[in-house]
Amino acid sequence: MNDINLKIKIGGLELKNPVMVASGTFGYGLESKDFFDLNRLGAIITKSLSLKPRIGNPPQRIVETPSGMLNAIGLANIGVENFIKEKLPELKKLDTKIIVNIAASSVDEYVECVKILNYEDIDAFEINVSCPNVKEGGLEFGRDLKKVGEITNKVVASTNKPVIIKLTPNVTYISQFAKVAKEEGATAVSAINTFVGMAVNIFTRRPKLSHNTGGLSGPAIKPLALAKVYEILQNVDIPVIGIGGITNSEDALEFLITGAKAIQVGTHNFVDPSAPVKIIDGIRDYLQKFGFNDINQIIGSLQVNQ
Amino acid sequence: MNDINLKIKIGGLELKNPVMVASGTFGYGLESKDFFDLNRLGAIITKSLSLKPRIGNPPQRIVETPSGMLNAIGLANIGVENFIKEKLPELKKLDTKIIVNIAASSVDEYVECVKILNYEDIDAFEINVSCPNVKEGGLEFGRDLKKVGEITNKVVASTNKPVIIKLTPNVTYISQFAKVAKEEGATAVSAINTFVGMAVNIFTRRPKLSHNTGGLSGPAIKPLALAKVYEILQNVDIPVIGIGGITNSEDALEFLITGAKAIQVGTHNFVDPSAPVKIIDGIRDYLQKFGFNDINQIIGSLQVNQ
Amino acid sequence: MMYQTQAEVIDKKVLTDQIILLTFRSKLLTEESKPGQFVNIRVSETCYPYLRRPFSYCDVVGDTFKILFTISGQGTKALANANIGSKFDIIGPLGKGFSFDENFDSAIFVGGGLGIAPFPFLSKYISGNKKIFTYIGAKNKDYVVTYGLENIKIATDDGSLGYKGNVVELLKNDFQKNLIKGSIKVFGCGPTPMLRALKLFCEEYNLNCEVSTEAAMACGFGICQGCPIETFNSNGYKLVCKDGPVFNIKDIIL
Amino acid sequence: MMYQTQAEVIDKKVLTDQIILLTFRSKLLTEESKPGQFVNIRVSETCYPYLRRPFSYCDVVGDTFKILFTISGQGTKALANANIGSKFDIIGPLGKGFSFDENFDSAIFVGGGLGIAPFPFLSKYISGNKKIFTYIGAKNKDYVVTYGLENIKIATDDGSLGYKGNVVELLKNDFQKNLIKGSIKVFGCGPTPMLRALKLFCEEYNLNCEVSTEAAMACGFGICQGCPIETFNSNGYKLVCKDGPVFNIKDIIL
Ligand SMILES: Cc1cc2nc3c(=O)[nH]c(=O)nc-3n(C[C@H](O)[C@H](O)[C@H](O)COP(=O)(O)OP(=O)(O)OC[C@H]3O[C@@H](n4cnc5c(N)ncnc54)[C@H](O)[C@@H]3O)c2cc1C
Ligand SMILES: Cc1cc2nc3c(=O)[nH]c(=O)nc-3n(C[C@H](O)[C@H](O)[C@H](O)COP(=O)(O)OP(=O)(O)OC[C@H]3O[C@@H](n4cnc5c(N)ncnc54)[C@H](O)[C@@H]3O)c2cc1C
Ligand SMILES: Cc1cc2nc3c(=O)[nH]c(=O)nc-3n(C[C@H](O)[C@H](O)[C@H](O)COP(=O)(O)O)c2cc1C
Ligand SMILES: Cc1cc2nc3c(=O)[nH]c(=O)nc-3n(C[C@H](O)[C@H](O)[C@H](O)COP(=O)(O)O)c2cc1C
Ligand code: FES
Ligand code: FES
Repeated sequence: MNDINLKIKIGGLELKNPVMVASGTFGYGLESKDFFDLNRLGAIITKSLSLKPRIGNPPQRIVETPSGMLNAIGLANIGVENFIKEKLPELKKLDTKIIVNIAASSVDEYVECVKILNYEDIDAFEINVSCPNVKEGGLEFGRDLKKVGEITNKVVASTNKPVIIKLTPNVTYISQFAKVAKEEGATAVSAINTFVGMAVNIFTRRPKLSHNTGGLSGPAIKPLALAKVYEILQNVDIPVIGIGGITNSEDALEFLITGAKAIQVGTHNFVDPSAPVKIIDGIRDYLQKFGFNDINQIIGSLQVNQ
Repeated sequence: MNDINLKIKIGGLELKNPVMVASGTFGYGLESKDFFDLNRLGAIITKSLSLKPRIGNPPQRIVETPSGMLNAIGLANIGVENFIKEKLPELKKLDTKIIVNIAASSVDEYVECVKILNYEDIDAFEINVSCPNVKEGGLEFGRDLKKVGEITNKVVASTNKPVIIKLTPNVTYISQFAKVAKEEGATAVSAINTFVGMAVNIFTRRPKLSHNTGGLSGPAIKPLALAKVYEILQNVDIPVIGIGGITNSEDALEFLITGAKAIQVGTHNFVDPSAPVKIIDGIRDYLQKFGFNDINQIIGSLQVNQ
Repeated sequence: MMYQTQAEVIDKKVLTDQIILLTFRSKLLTEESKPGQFVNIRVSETCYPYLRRPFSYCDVVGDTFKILFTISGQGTKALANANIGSKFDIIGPLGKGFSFDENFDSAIFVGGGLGIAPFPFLSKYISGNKKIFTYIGAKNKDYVVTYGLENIKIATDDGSLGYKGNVVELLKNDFQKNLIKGSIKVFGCGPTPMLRALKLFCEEYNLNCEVSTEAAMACGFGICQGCPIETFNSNGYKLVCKDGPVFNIKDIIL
Repeated sequence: MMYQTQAEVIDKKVLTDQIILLTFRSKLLTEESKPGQFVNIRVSETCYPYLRRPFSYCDVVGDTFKILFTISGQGTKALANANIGSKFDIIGPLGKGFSFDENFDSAIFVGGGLGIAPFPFLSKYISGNKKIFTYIGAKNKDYVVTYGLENIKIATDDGSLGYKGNVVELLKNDFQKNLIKGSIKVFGCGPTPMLRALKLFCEEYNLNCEVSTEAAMACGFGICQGCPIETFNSNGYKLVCKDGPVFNIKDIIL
């Protein structure tokens, strides 16, 4: 077992394995410590942080849908400063990579957040240009090639740490956004954030979410997320972190085989808090069973049909 | 019961109720006759027809996914001429509207198909500019505002029958496409066709579909489809036919309340062939229970949250 | 400490057509549990229904605990169909329970419908020399559950059992008649309209009151931010799953 | 005529750890059924698993029919967990069955694994004066099912039962020894590699052969175009669900 290598590299960022936990689905990183040894994770991505604390949207923020859920949390978060004071000291003690996810409503706000965090002991930034649940920034940025380019450019210019751009799937050609991110110096892209969705209460005849629309996540979107990752990899030479509906090692392997360097577990952390470690174990078992000794042998090994 | 009006109008097209069956999920219209009285349907939409017969994609064409399915049929169909000879005579005997769906790989091919069918006894055209599973035309058209405008313009110019443009959800802003369709004279838009998706066999390390990617349909996409319908109605004043993941009358009512004039049942015809009539009955029961006597009282009655 | 564990169904009682009392065995889920806390149950191994379903501890006896629920959708249907001996993946104990540092002579339980669920367990924590008064409200007599409760007064909307009207009115009537004496603490659980009425009542009589609240939940332990409740004393929202589900009725905006 | 109807599970037999024989009662689904046809079962009322699952008629007795299956995923798991008395929404009879207008003295059944499923029903249609020779292939002895069959020869990959090797080799050996005489018709069902070998074998000996094929299916009755099979004599594809699942082995490209 031990001679199977699970280490992967995303630019200069080396992870002990390709399994991360997705922003907004793992709190600030410590809440799940009762369920498994957090040191086993490839990386922890924090909830999106903004410059100032945000209270988020009023209830109702979540709705279950067939094999998925809609959320409109509205980026409720404690803000960068409180994060540094209250959460980071404990996080740093972990033997895993800490990636801080940043959300903002202006280009300057992204840069300011990054500058504040720059000298902290964190491993990379993930830049959320794709939250569908806030009025300013968020999805509007993520659907605008120029804005994504500008944000990437400015953020990359203001830090030496790896910068990962988290893309929205709510665009015609996601690969164009990955291309811009690459051109402006991003280390990698995360694909994908949630899909815009909606649910209506037929008795009150109102949208179920206070925000009217929300973001769809969970197993329902797995085939869509995989197609987005595939589209990027067919068109752009940049490391991709695959996200969307991953619940078990088979799901994770679909993304890795397609070419994602790493994956993130999102919504399934709510359903099975120990899923990330089960996935790590399942990937190792698969490699062993099929005679591989290095995860990198299967990453991108997909043979497409003619 | 009988004094509840279910009739709706889409431009000049009057349907006895708002429940249609979606293209490609009901064969050529007669195959389900063993399961229920086809005359009860609001309308039947045929499988997409092209000028010449198409054999479609090799197996495997379908894959089940969580609460949905991927298909890459590749527009297998008998062609317009055979349809007129072999299928239309029987279809005409039904007391329901017959809407012929057309797919093509060039603007001219659309027009030619429409011209051939123009003098037949059919009630409207639905123009498929959104099939993700063919190499030419299809999705490429549907993602290009100019092309959608051109196709709409030319098709509308070549017939007096109502023209419904069936839109793809695989675009950044679907409402822009609905706007163009309206400007070029379409009677209505159908929203939506399938979402591009993919599934990988982790043992053969090949895409499960021979076409590599396919279109996702079924309950999984219902929240996404509803958000697309909502986006169009927020931005464009055109009748919308709602499609995507509708399995029962509650689902149908979500679309109608949001503002769709009618709905189509797609994938669920495979799972429950009698679903369309159950939906019609369920809508009537709902109206009765809540004291409405006309379906048009609830269409578009959604109160959005602030 | 929270645990994610498999717990076995060891008993199932169908109280009325739609109301079920399920008993599970699990040392981990019972040892540290307190009244007002809840468990989050994975009702299906598949991805439909996908999210866990939260249920209050209704009662805890040794290493077994009970939940009381009504069949409202696919999740509760799956639970209702559970066979004795089957196992479920359950997380608990979750949330903050009722507080017990209070000085009171009489406890009043006010439960709307299945809102009585946390009270059987709670009553065991109210020491012997204190009095418990239980007020139950329900749509009609078929929805009245009295499992594990004593000294009960009932109100039904249609008058099919007990007082005809809502449960807070009934309580108020008794108060006006001065039936409950000494220092009092109220414990409430039920639908929002009932909690609103209860809040006004407690303000009027200046009573200390804790209520157990509900919200749509995804995780149940504070990682999704999905379950906000508006409060007076915080800047913004608290989380029902982590800061609650029990709150002082004064603090929350209903 | 096809029917969509509720059919009740009236018997369940666990043949081996993973192999189940379920019996349903339904007049509509049995009256017009023929060997080689299949039913399409809604295994769950929810939307996971979502699509129906197709199964061959394994046997029909009066108004009851049996299906024989192995647990391979969520769908067959749900069926395997069915209780006697529970009901499923089933569509049938579907597809074209085996043809019977042939002149032959001996029928040879060749089944790979669960591929024997249609043969018990088929054997009843082969009139008494004809001989039936049954050849069963399986991974190992735990996968050998002989329900409803007679005059059986077995091949297992690991030799744990019968001949060690594949079932078509075994059949060929017997042919070379001239064990089967007169005019012959072969009926096959099993995984694609077995059907390929069978095709070569039938070509070599110039034998008439019908096989039951499989494809991923969504509808099962010809409205989705999801189940193509490549054929020689048609321009393009035929549909397994409607034009098949039984084809003359000569006609299909495997
Ligand atoms: C902390 C907490 C403790 C609870 N304790 C109990 C209990 O002891 N007994 C009990 O019967 N129920 C309890 N509930 C409610 C219980 O979780 C829901 O009844 C259950 O999730 C319904 O699941 P379902 O799949 O059967 O129904 P669904 O199909 O999910 O829903 C059916 C109906 O219930 C509504 N609903 C779903 N979830 C909630 C929710 N969390 N709050 C309010 N409405 C909801 C839906 O909108 C829908 O109208 C509790 C909820 C919380 C948050
Ligand atoms: C006409 C027809 C008749 C059939 N008769 C029988 C029968 O009598 N007994 C029996 O055991 N099985 C039969 N099958 C196959 C049966 O339908 C599948 O075993 C079943 O659908 C698996 O469902 P599942 O949810 O348990 O597994 P899934 O999770 O759906 O699949 C498990 C595995 O089986 C594969 N698979 C799924 N569906 C098919 C399929 N249609 N063909 C081939 N592989 C598939 C999947 O790719 C996966 O690897 C028949 C299939 C057809 C088309
Ligand atoms: C409740 C919830 C909150 C989320 N919050 C954030 C967030 O703050 N920042 C972010 O970049 N993504 C956020 N996401 C998106 C996830 O990180 C992930 O991209 C998405 O859910 C798809 O993955 P999944 O299907 O595995 O959940 C959130 C998702 C959910 C469900
Ligand atoms: C197997 C299959 C075949 C389809 N073929 C067509 C087609 O030929 N033309 C078309 O316009 N849409 C086609 N569609 C799309 C459906 O009409 C519908 O827009 C889509 O499936 C979403 O609705 P649903 O979720 O209810 O299935 C097809 C869908 C499926 C599942
Ligand atoms: S339910 Fe996730 S934070 Fe409360
Ligand atoms: S399974 Fe739908 S056409 Fe065959």
